[in-house]
Amino acid sequence: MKYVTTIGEREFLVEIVDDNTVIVDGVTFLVDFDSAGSQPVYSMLVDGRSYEAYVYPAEDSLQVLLHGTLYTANVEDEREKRLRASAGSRVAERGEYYLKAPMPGLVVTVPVKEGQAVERGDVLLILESMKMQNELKSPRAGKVGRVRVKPGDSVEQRQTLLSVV
Amino acid sequence: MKYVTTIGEREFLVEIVDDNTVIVDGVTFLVDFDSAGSQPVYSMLVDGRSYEAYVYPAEDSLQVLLHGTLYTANVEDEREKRLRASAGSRVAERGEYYLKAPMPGLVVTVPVKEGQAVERGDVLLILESMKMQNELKSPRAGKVGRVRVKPGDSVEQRQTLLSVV
Amino acid sequence: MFNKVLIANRGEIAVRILRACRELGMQTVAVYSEADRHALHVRYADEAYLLGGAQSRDSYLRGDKIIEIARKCGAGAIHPGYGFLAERADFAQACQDAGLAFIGPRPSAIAAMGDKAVARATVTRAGVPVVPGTEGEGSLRDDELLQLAPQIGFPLLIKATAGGGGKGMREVRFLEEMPGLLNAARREAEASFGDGNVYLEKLVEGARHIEIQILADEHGNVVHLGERECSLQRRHQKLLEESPSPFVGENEELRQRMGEVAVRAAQAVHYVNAGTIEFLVDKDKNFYFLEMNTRLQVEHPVTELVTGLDIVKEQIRIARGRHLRYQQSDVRMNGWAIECRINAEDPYNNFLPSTGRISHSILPTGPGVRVDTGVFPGFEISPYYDSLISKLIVWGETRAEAILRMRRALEEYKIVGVRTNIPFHQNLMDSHRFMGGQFDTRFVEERFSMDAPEEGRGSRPEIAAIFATLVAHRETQLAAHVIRRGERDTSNWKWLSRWERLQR
Amino acid sequence: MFNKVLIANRGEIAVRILRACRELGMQTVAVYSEADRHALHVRYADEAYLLGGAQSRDSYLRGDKIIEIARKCGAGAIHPGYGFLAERADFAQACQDAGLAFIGPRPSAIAAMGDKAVARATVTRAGVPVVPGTEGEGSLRDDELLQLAPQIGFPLLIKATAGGGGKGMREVRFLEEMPGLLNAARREAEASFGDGNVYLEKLVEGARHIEIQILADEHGNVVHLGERECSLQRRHQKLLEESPSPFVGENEELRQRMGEVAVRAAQAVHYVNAGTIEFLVDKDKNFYFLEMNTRLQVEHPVTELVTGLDIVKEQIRIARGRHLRYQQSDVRMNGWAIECRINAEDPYNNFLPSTGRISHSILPTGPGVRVDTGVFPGFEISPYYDSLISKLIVWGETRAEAILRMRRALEEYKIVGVRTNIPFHQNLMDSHRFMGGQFDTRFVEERFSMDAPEEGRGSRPEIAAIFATLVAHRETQLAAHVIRRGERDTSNWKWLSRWERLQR
Repeated sequence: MKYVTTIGEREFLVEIVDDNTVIVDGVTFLVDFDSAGSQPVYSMLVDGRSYEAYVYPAEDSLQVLLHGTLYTANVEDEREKRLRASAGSRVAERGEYYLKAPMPGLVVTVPVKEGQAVERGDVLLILESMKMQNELKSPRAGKVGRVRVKPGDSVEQRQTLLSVV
Repeated sequence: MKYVTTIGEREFLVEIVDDNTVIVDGVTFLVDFDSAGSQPVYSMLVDGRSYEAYVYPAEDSLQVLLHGTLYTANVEDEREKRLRASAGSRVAERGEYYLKAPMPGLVVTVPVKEGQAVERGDVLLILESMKMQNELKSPRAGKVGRVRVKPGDSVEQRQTLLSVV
Repeated sequence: MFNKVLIANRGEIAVRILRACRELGMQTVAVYSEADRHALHVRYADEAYLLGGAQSRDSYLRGDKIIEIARKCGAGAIHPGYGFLAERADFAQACQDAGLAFIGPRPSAIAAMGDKAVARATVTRAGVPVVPGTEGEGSLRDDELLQLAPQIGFPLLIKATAGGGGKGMREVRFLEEMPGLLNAARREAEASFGDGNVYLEKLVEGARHIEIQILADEHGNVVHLGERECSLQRRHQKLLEESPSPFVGENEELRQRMGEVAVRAAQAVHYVNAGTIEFLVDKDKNFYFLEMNTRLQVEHPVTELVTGLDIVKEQIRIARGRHLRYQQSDVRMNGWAIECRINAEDPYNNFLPSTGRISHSILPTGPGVRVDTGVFPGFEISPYYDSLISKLIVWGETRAEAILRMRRALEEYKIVGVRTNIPFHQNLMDSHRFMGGQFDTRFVEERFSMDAPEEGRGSRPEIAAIFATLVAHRETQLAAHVIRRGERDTSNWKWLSRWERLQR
Repeated sequence: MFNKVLIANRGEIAVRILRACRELGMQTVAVYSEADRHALHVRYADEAYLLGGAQSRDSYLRGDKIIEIARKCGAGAIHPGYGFLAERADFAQACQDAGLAFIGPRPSAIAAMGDKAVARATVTRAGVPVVPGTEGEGSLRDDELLQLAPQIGFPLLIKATAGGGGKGMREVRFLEEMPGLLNAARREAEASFGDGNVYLEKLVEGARHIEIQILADEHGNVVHLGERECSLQRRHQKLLEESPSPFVGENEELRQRMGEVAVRAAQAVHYVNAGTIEFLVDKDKNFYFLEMNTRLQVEHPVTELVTGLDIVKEQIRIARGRHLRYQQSDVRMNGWAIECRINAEDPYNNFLPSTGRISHSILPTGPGVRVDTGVFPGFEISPYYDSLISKLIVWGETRAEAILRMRRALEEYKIVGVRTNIPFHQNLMDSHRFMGGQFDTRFVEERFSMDAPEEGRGSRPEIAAIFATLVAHRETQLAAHVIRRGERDTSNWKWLSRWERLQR
């Protein structure tokens, strides 16, 4: 099975030959890979070198936390990759972004209004949780869509707070 | 629900009134009882006193390991207890006893023969496991029944080794 | 003399105090909120009583209920820990009125030092230098503070009068943003301490935050236990502490001078029990009194590891009226200790708090490693309390050994179920500036990044790629397997075994 | 000079050595058997290589393979830990021949001390007193031993020439039982060490087992690090060790005299690296050389906690040719340390080993507590290796504080999945004789019982009854619930939710 795995600017062609053989960009590695007692912690021996990492599923990607460094990896199988390539360039950052509550808490302020233009990094909402005031920021530029909460609201984890169009 | 719980020579009449009320020998206790993260560890508050114990199921009884002391408890509901009482005295120590391997290992010696009379505490078999030679003793007097293993045999956990009639 | 102690707190510090009591042969009483029935402090105590709802104001801030419980169960003393009721003079007074020993200073000392403005005035009179700020009355109105601000000069800090630990603190760069920040600070202070009063203080730039631990008995003896370096902070929350301070280092004269000033500050309020005098130290090693924390500090273990003293046990001995067992000359610092605060927060996502059930954990153990924690696998990290999961503390013969030990301990530490700031500490341990002791209180926010590891750190994208691909491959294989069976409802494995039985 | 170390061991000691290497900035190489793929030493090492099958003879005893791996991966040194290859002169020699540093003594010293009979002869020549026994040639035949036995007198001990740790040891009360016991001892010695030779030794009754830790560099410097009390044993397996010994106590003169004799014994074989001289001490404080362990001991941490030294790091420094950093006068013992060996064995069932998967664990943490372990939740305790799960070690200012601390640590320690001897240690900590330091090597077997707790210990049968009844009640309710639904197949909860969906 062949995959194209992208981390940052780098693309790796990873072929999984069998349970103990992986070819990365033409170089063959002897691997021994297994969950280390409890997911998402995995242990892997690669040509004798011992690695341990957390591998978290994220939207459309996997986050690999290895020796204190976080890598965001996109794994596609080769066929998908070819299909996507023939369909044109990478998917643009489009569509509505829904800001969801990362934890239960109390809405303190919503410093933006519906229709307001925001930049990447602008504070969209302040949520109080664990005795801290937490700033939730916009991951990209856009316009604020519907705001579904107001100051004083208690919100559940994952509850949609507002959107950026 | 009323139970008669026996520990050693002592019998306790335990009535479970509701989730937080237990009456023991006529005295009412306020209890808060729950599994403490992982069975068989339980946490219990009794009139404000905090206790933690392992409660292991054993044959016909429960073993309660509390503050470094092991209590073997027999719990019967009142109806069972009455039935048993009318049927006569306590069940005698009768029937065949099957010696089972407490862990995987290698049979080193079987110092008894079929038909041989044994006393309580006599060594029936020596099993090597974890680099130790472990003596398995007879829990009661009797005659050795069928011996199912011989020196050199590898045995699995719980495998029947021999019996005492 | 008391033999039963009620611990009016939760989390790691409640467990820490419980252990000290138990090791002194004392009976222990825990109190808990509805969210904490399964917490370790409830499990480890001899007795435990429910206070009320999960919100602090319904439970751990209910001084009246706590005193009532102490009286009913026959506890002779209350240890407040840190936070919650620890620096409330009225609570200390109420304990005293109820005939209970309060394991901490007298109410008058808490009041004097607790109102930061009064504290500054008091220590100034004792000849201790202070940072310029709004002295005098602590409960100034917004309009008064706005008027005083330009005299102090910007940047300045809004700080909670009753506060500590960075709660209710805001940095102000210019006058226009001050009204909004005052509002936010007062709200946070109110929520954290039940007291919305704030004061202003000049922000000393390039400053280090260094504090001195003191112990004082009822008989007028005061000793200091050397300094702690606490400059590594984010949003005024301490993240890492060490003792000694690499900035003080071999400068024994500076250490003793700060220690003496700290002792003088404590004596100015007839201080009894354990306390901490916080200083700001500028580049020229001038130091200014910042505030006194009239309680046990989160970071007390680093001092314990270098002095060999058990500060909580000393607190209890002092509260029982004993004389200090040490004179200043008996206190010696040996080796180096570092503490990392392990918080349930995601360093890759703006340090947002992370809640959830800890499903699995491997603690670092072995020589020179201490962990103070109140959590365990199966415990739920709730949004009601602060995000401190545990304190990882190491000792080494030298600072270099302590750093190497901390690195291996951080690498060993596994927590599954919530995100933690362990990777932040790992990056910090690898930072050349940290290793060189070259940092001030702004370092973490202004000159440290999780995204750009310094050179020398092994970047391993190809290994990460293999991990990711193998995990994705496994999931694909598993999904394909299930879809082939044409069934997705109910648990896959359950269903498969059932399906297989039917085929027989 | 080496910078990469291969650790030829498993379990807690492999992890312990790995940590020391890592904290010295060295690369680490683990080796493992098929049963240990998920062991911590494999996970924590920089590199890990498979040796072979689960049986030690196919893996951890394969010196040839280990040396081959070391050469291939570029390791410059091998640390053998304890057990397995640690005291095999041929292995140490093979390392040397392969150009690898063996982190331990020279092969000649291992050989001299490893053959217990030669050892006794050697130290006797150096003026060190020994227990009467079969000196001279170590490889006597059964008939020779049977002939010598009456001259030594009964009771006597059969001991493995290559051995240690109670393996291959048998106590003989009279001549008639000796042939059978010789057989058993040889078999166990063969299985444990690959060497079935045994010797005889007079059994000193009422004796204490006290040992001296020494460190020796390649330049002729030898220091001792005080004593360890190891009298608490069962079937010649140490269960609890402490330092100092309550029997030596304040008797500094005895301590120094034993230390000097130990140094002399080490010098007699030109000893290099860490080693231990074991003594039997009788009631009149006469002491006799028992044997020298030419390796790191299981119980080394108690010495580390009282001296502040890291013995494994010192071993590595010595193997790198460094001079000892300490003279005898620099070594000071501070406070008291106790170690409990936590074994997977059931103290209520004849201490039978217990195997299984550790499903859950809560480690004791906090001040003064150290845990050395190689296991974690999810790890399988297999029947292939010894039953040591972890070492729980505490430090206290005094022995009393250490005991109180150990009590609270034992109570906190939760291990689910296998039975452990934690309750044994809890009973020991409550025993008046232990508290009073009144015990010899026979105490555990002859004068200690798990069934009859001493008075003063709170017996709580009514609380146990409530626990049992509530657990039984829960199970009854659950069973009744399921039967009422008329379904027992498949998982109850899965089934119930499915059933409920169908009713909608």
